[in-house]
Amino acid sequence: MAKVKGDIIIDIEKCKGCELCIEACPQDSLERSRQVNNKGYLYIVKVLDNCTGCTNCALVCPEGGITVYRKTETGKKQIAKIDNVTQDMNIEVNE
Amino acid sequence: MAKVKGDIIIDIEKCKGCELCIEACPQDSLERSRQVNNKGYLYIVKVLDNCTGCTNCALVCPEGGITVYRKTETGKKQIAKIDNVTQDMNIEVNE
Amino acid sequence: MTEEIIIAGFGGQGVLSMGMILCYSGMIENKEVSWMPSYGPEMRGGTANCMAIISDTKISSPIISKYDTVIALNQPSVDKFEKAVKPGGFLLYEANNVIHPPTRTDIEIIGIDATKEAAKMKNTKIMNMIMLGGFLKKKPIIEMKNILEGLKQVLPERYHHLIPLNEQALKRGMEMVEEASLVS
Amino acid sequence: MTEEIIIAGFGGQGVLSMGMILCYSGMIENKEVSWMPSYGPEMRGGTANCMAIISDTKISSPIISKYDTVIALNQPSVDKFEKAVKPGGFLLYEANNVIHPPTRTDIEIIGIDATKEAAKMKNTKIMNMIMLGGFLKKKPIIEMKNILEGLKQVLPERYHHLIPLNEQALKRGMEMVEEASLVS
Amino acid sequence: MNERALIDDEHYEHTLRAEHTEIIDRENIVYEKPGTLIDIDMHYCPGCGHGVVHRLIAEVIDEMEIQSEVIGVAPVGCSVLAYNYLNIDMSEAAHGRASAAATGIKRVMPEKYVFSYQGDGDLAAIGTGETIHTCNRGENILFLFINNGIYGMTGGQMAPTTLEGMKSTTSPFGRDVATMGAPLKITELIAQLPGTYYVTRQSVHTANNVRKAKKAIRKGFEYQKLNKGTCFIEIVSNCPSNWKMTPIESNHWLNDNMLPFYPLGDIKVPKNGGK
Amino acid sequence: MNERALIDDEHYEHTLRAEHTEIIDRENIVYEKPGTLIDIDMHYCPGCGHGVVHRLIAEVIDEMEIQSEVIGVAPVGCSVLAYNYLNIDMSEAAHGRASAAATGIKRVMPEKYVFSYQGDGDLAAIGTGETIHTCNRGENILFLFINNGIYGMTGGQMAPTTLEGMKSTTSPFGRDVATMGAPLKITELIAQLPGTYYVTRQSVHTANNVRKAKKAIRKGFEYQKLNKGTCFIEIVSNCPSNWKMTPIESNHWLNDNMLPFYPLGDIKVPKNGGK
Amino acid sequence: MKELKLMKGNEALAEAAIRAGCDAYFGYPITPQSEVLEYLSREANARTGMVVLQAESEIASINMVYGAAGTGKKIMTSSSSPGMSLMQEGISYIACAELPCLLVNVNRGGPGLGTIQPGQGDYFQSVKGGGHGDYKLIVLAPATVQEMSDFVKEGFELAFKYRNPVLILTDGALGQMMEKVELFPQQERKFEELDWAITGKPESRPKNAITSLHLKAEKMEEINIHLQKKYREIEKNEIRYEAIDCDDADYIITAYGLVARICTKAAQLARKKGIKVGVLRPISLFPFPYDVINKYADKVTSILDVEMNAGQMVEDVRLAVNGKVPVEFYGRMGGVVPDPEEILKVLEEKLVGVAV
Amino acid sequence: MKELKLMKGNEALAEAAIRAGCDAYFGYPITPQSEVLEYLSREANARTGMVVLQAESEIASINMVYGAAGTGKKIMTSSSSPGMSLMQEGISYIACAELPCLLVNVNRGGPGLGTIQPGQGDYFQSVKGGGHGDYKLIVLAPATVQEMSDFVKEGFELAFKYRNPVLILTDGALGQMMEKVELFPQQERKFEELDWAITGKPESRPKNAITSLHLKAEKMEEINIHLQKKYREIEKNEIRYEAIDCDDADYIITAYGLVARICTKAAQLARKKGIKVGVLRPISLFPFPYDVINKYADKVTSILDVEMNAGQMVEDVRLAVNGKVPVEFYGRMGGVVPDPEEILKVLEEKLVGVAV
Ligand SMILES: Cc1ncc(C[n+]2csc(CCOP(=O)(O)OP(=O)(O)O)c2C)c(N)n1
Ligand SMILES: Cc1ncc(C[n+]2csc(CCOP(=O)(O)OP(=O)(O)O)c2C)c(N)n1
Ligand code: SF4
Ligand code: SF4
Ligand code: SF4
Ligand code: SF4
Ligand code: SF4
Ligand code: SF4
Ligand SMILES: [Mg+2]
Ligand SMILES: [Mg+2]
Repeated sequence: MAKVKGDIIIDIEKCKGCELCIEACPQDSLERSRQVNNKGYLYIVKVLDNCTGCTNCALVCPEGGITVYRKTETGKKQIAKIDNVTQDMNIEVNE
Repeated sequence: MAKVKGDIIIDIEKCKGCELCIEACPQDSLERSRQVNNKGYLYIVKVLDNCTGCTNCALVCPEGGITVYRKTETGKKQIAKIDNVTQDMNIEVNE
Repeated sequence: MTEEIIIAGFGGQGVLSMGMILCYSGMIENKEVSWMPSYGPEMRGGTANCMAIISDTKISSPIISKYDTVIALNQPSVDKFEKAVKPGGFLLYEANNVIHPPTRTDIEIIGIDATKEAAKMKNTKIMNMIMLGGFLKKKPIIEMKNILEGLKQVLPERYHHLIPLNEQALKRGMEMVEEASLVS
Repeated sequence: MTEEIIIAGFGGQGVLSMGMILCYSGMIENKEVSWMPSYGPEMRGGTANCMAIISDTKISSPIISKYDTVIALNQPSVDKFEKAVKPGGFLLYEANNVIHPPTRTDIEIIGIDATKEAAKMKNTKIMNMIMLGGFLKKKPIIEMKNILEGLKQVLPERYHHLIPLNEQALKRGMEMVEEASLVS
Repeated sequence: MNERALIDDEHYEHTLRAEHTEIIDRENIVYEKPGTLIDIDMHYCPGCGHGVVHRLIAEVIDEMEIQSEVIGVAPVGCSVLAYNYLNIDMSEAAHGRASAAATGIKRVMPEKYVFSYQGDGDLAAIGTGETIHTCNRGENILFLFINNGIYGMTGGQMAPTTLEGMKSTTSPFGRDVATMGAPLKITELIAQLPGTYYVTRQSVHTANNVRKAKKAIRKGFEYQKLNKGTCFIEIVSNCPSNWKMTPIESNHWLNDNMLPFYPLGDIKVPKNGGK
Repeated sequence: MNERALIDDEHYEHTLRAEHTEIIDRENIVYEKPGTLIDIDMHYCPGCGHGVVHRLIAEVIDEMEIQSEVIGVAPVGCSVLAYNYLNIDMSEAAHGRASAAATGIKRVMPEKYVFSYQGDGDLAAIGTGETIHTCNRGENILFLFINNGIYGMTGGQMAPTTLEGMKSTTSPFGRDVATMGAPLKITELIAQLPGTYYVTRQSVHTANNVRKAKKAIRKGFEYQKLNKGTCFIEIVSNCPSNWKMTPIESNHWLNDNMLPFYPLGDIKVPKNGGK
Repeated sequence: MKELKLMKGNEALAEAAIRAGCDAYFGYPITPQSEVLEYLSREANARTGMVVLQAESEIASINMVYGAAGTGKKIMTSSSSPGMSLMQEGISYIACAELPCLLVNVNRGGPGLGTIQPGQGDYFQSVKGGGHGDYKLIVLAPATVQEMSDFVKEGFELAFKYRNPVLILTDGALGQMMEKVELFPQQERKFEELDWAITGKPESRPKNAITSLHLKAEKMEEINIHLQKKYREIEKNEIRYEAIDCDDADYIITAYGLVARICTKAAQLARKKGIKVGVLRPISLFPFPYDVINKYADKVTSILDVEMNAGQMVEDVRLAVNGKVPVEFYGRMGGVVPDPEEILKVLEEKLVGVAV
Repeated sequence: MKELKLMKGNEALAEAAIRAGCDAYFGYPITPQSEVLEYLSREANARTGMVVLQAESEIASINMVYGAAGTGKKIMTSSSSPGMSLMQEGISYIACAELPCLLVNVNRGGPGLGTIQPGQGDYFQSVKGGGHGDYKLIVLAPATVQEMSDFVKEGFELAFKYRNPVLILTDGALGQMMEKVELFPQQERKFEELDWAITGKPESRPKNAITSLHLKAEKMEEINIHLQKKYREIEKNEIRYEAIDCDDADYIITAYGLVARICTKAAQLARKKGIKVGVLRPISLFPFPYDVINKYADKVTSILDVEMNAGQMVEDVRLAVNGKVPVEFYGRMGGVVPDPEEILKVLEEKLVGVAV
């Protein structure tokens, strides 16, 4: 079990179903839903609970539609929000 | 005495008295005249008989106003007209 | 005979080609035709429509504001063009995409669920052909064989194997409109 | 008083500044003035001229075709502008540069060799000031002290040490015209 | 398009398997949409890199807290409506003239941050003269140059950066170098000019690249504060619609075809690290 | 100006000392004005390099015997009247657009030799876009680029190539790199483009340089016959009038100031010698 | 046999260029005319060897046209409003140097970046001269896809007849719409040496120079006088217009391009109501049919000019009418296309004085 | 105390820009207006901190103006005919985005490269709109060096009053000639935050966007309607003209700029001969004094319009007169300036019918 736990919220009305987040997720947590949103796109949903909060999905989302949460076991946020730009590349395998 | 003899004819009506030919002549054969031409310029004249026909003066003349003649002792033209572009650089000291 | 039509829907639903097929086939029957698309920054979806006029006589204005027939493939199109049907005219809409159906009483209104039907036929792209068939049922202004001929011109060569499917879709549309007419 | 003048010669002879000096000094005397140069691709010599108008009243057109005075500094200028002197007007030309002097009889014509005179004064550039002096002798429309004031404005600061020389040139020009008038 | 009818039921169930955890709480947020990115739909096609770059600009502005000090310029091109998405003062500009407009702004507002956001058609075709001279004057502005190898907005014509052999509506048989010229590496060109200070090529087709691109953008703004001269960031991007690919395909294609020709990385970096 | 009065008699006698010799005879001519240079006065200022370059073009055309196969383009600038001096078909062109016009001509007349003759203001300021793209397409034309570091025709304004600190009517306190940018070495830039084949920088301020410049021009035409792509010859030249120097001074100044910044020599040469 | 096709206006125009034996097209993408470049990129070179080059800008395009037209070949470009604005300097050069060539403006809604919807806001630019100095383009305004095709051929003919650039002024709607078009047969691409053209100076003639420069004002005035004479000649010979039901009309609508067809429909609707309306459609905008309109002004009560702009051609209509009858104007702007009912209403209100 | 100076028109204009508190000038050399850039390069920055930048082209200049004017500062450019043609796209953008700024065209003889001698061939371009779409510049035509100075101040005021670009349309002769000019005092260069301007969005207001894009035709039409309303407002408030001896005149000459002064001299000569001639000089070319001319048309026998072109403003004069009296035209072209005697002769021949 990872020391870091993550979660995401997808703004499904923003989503255009491009699936880039699916491809970007190292945990394979995401998949296309079978619903269309108001814009008519098959939006994306989280299908597994293994999210590490790596932010990859959010970073590649052209619609800015994903919010990422993250917590270490100690309860401290692993990385400050302002720092996501400078965070290490190996964060994805950090579990 | 040089083996090569040269001479030039200056089209004084073309001349604008820029004196670039004077500066270019390795023999110092040329000088400003004290006459103005129809355009009002003090044109250039040959003042010494030591021309080697090196073509320098003609090459730098912006008005295309100088014709250069050249003859070796054998009577053969040293360089073909068409070749002046490719002639050796040391022609100037060729006397 | 002059039939003035507008076909409207989302970009990508194939409204432009519906109009084109009508015009090509009208031409085959030696009719005068004109096709006028709405055009916009194409790449970014949105709505699309085209006006098509098929006539026995010279067409003056290719731009008109009242139509003999409106074919609406989505809700915004119904909302926008319902009022533009000439009194006594015809409004055909795609029922799957339209939650609030049109309500005018001085015109003939038929809705068919061509989307579902197309899904059943395993090719969602032919929804538009079902709608076109529906239209032709009510307004048989062009012969079916010429419609198929027109279709051939619009469809790129590499899709010509789909012509039978399209024909089927046209026919299915006709049936659906017939059924719907019986109901109403 | 209205004096309409054209000053013409080769580019570089200083015809433009002659006109400018007149205008500056006219302004000092509270007169209306206008100065209109011919302009062209400056770098390539050729001829130059300027029209100058000095008047007690408002100047309508700064462009005119008949002049009270023509000052011609070379042959082409004489050839071109002799006919543009108003009857009874004045034509002053630089004799060194003019082989075929003007011939009209209904105007006053004076030629002076300002070039030679300038050479004698060891500064060929002041030829134009000699001419200007000559003009002012005949047409004393502006006081000498104001002319010198105008000159100051036209001459860049770094040449102000030459003002006495210029004054001398103006005076010499006046004398020459006086002499020439006596002769003719 | 409304594809409601398309979905078959069998795949549905697993979409319900995942549940939200207790960590969904403001204090645990590690990534959210930046405030400077306005909360409305963007008109870009699904998967288009323009959206990502917009977001990165907004993130950097938020992080540097310079929202009130930034003025942007976006000329015609798919991103012409950027002023609708970024909550900062912006100017649209004529095709190709963004850097001239940005120069005008910066010259009269030297204390503000000014950036131009330009497509490859804009910056490297019609705007070539403005691009070169703005960089040569070393205007203290930031270029964001979105190179998608195509004229996106007008429907997929050949751009100066279109790859050799690549098809477009105006190179239907593929770009033929003999008659149309080779794809133009304008970034390498302007890096040669003494006026440019920091020149780099980035992409946003993977999360890692997004991180790097953001760093670059931040550097660009920071150097501008120091009046260092022109900063120029090329972003190699995709155009799924006109490349006629899905977004995922387009990113792979980008990786496999664009990047070998337009290699990522810094092209000109400050000698002393920009200090 | 007529300076007749200036001449004092004392220097006169020696001008008579030299006499013509018997070798004045057509068969001994080693240099004469080329036939393609029309026998009328050119409007250039005394000592201006434009005249020399015109003559060289004419010489090369004569030597290659291609007078009937050459079409030239000269845009506005001091050399705008080149069509009056060169006895070939020519087109004037709008400021900066010579290479576009030349492209148009070459594309419909691919079998002809086409050259453009442009000043530095023309080619490297307003015409930058056309220059870069013509070179990038590798149009089979020859550029003759007269870099005199100034806008000659309009009376001496700053050009993109004006040297740092150099005064002009629009840089009256000297070119200030911080606000006006550094002098632009456009020749080095275009040499980077795959479309260019032969790129060289020459001058005509000494007889030797004239010889070399002519060789370069000849190469430019010869490569064009072989359809090798764009040939580009910069000629660093003078503008005595706007530099406010005598012609001789201007050539010295060119040598001492222009050449260190714009060094002469080939910048891009065919790998195999152009064979 | 007739070759009938259903085509977009832009494509019919491009096809016509190929068939007219056009030698080269230089252009730059802009909506709503990009189909011209796209169609030619696909079709032209393989079929006739025609040169098709996407330039780096509209300025490059027009100057490529300038250069190439100097050789006496058949050269063409097309663009839409903002792109045409960029070409104005080049157009002034081309007109002054008297180079035959074909320009096409598929007008969109302006000003500025505006919209890509159809417009007629570029009438002044096209007809009065958006570039500097006194010059005239021959301006043809098609109203059907057929004319989009036909005017290409006619345009080239006029261009060479008068050594003058010809502009086809059309709009986005006509560019995008499809109609039946009868294509004219492929003409051979053949090259004729013209005595003024730059083709490489043979021994047999003096050198040619293409130029619009004349430093001396007097010389430049001569050039202008020559041009003006030519324009008078064109005015004498080349006026084209269509008068639809004008002869018995009490009211006339003037309109050009597609709008004229919309007005024709409006006129038909009016006649159904008993109002006798005709439509006068100038086809050549320069030369403008001043005299024709002036004559009709003697017969009608009033004139309504309809345009997709804020009122541009209406000035020429007023100049033609010279105060004889009132000239009213109705315009839609920014890409909005009026429809027949709307025009009928305006007609009744403004001209007939019937409130509806 | 009055500050009187003898100055070239171009220099007076440049000096006025400095004194009017202009914030930035962007320009490119072209004869006969290079003195503006040159003068400013020498004088401006040291005196007021004004930005002076030589751009790489006229297109860059006008787009620098576009960018900078968006900040609400006082921005300016100048050029001459071919350069102005290149600016037409940018001008259309500026007009549509409603950016206040000052443009100057020192008109030379065209078309094409033409000549650097003075001309008035750019009237259509300036007044009708050389760029695409329906827009209007406020166009002021000075006739004296004094006005070259004054109109700069007035131009900036009008530009900001209406958020509209103002064009000073003058010619090479007026640019090059010297006259006495009374300089207005130096105004402070102060910066006022304008609510529409892009200056960096503070918390206190929503973001601003400078744009001329509206994809939807309906929205774009609204923009156009708004612009047209503004233009009507300008027409109501800002007509400027000079009527010289018109009130008792039997004949009127219409002319603008320097030519009007030449015509005034001609009129004086005519009055000496007993012919009562007045001169009507439109100062604002847009808005054009249609009504004024129309009223005079009731009193005079005929009107002669004189221009240095092939006949451009004469169309507006005719539109104003609307057929009431004959409007004759006399023009010189390609840089040739008419002189008073010549105009007098034309006047006698064409209007009075006296053969001379
Ligand atoms: C003067 C002018 N010419 C052409 C156009 C049409 N146009 C609009 S955007 C564009 C190019 C878009 O391509 P790019 O700059 O690469 O941006 P992208 O859409 O690919 O992001 C063109 C040619 C225009 N608006 N103005
Ligand atoms: C559109 C336009 N802008 C400006 C000009 C004015 N102009 C003519 S030549 C020239 C520059 C000349 O400099 P360069 O190209 O270096 O040639 P040179 O005279 O130095 O040989 C300029 C700015 C013009 N004719 N057209
Ligand atoms: S934050 Fe990382 S692990 Fe979690 S869903 Fe997004 S990409 Fe997958
Ligand atoms: S990346 Fe964003 S827009 Fe694309 S599918 Fe995922 S959530 Fe939707
Ligand atoms: S040919 Fe040579 S030696 Fe003779 S005059 Fe000329 S430069 Fe002097
Ligand atoms: S180089 Fe030519 S123009 Fe110059 S002085 Fe010598 S002969 Fe005269
Ligand atoms: S057309 Fe291409 S660049 Fe434009 S929004 Fe769509 S995908 Fe992006
Ligand atoms: S101005 Fe300069 S470049 Fe032009 S001709 Fe004179 S010296 Fe030569
Ligand atoms: Mg792009
Ligand atoms: Mg130069």
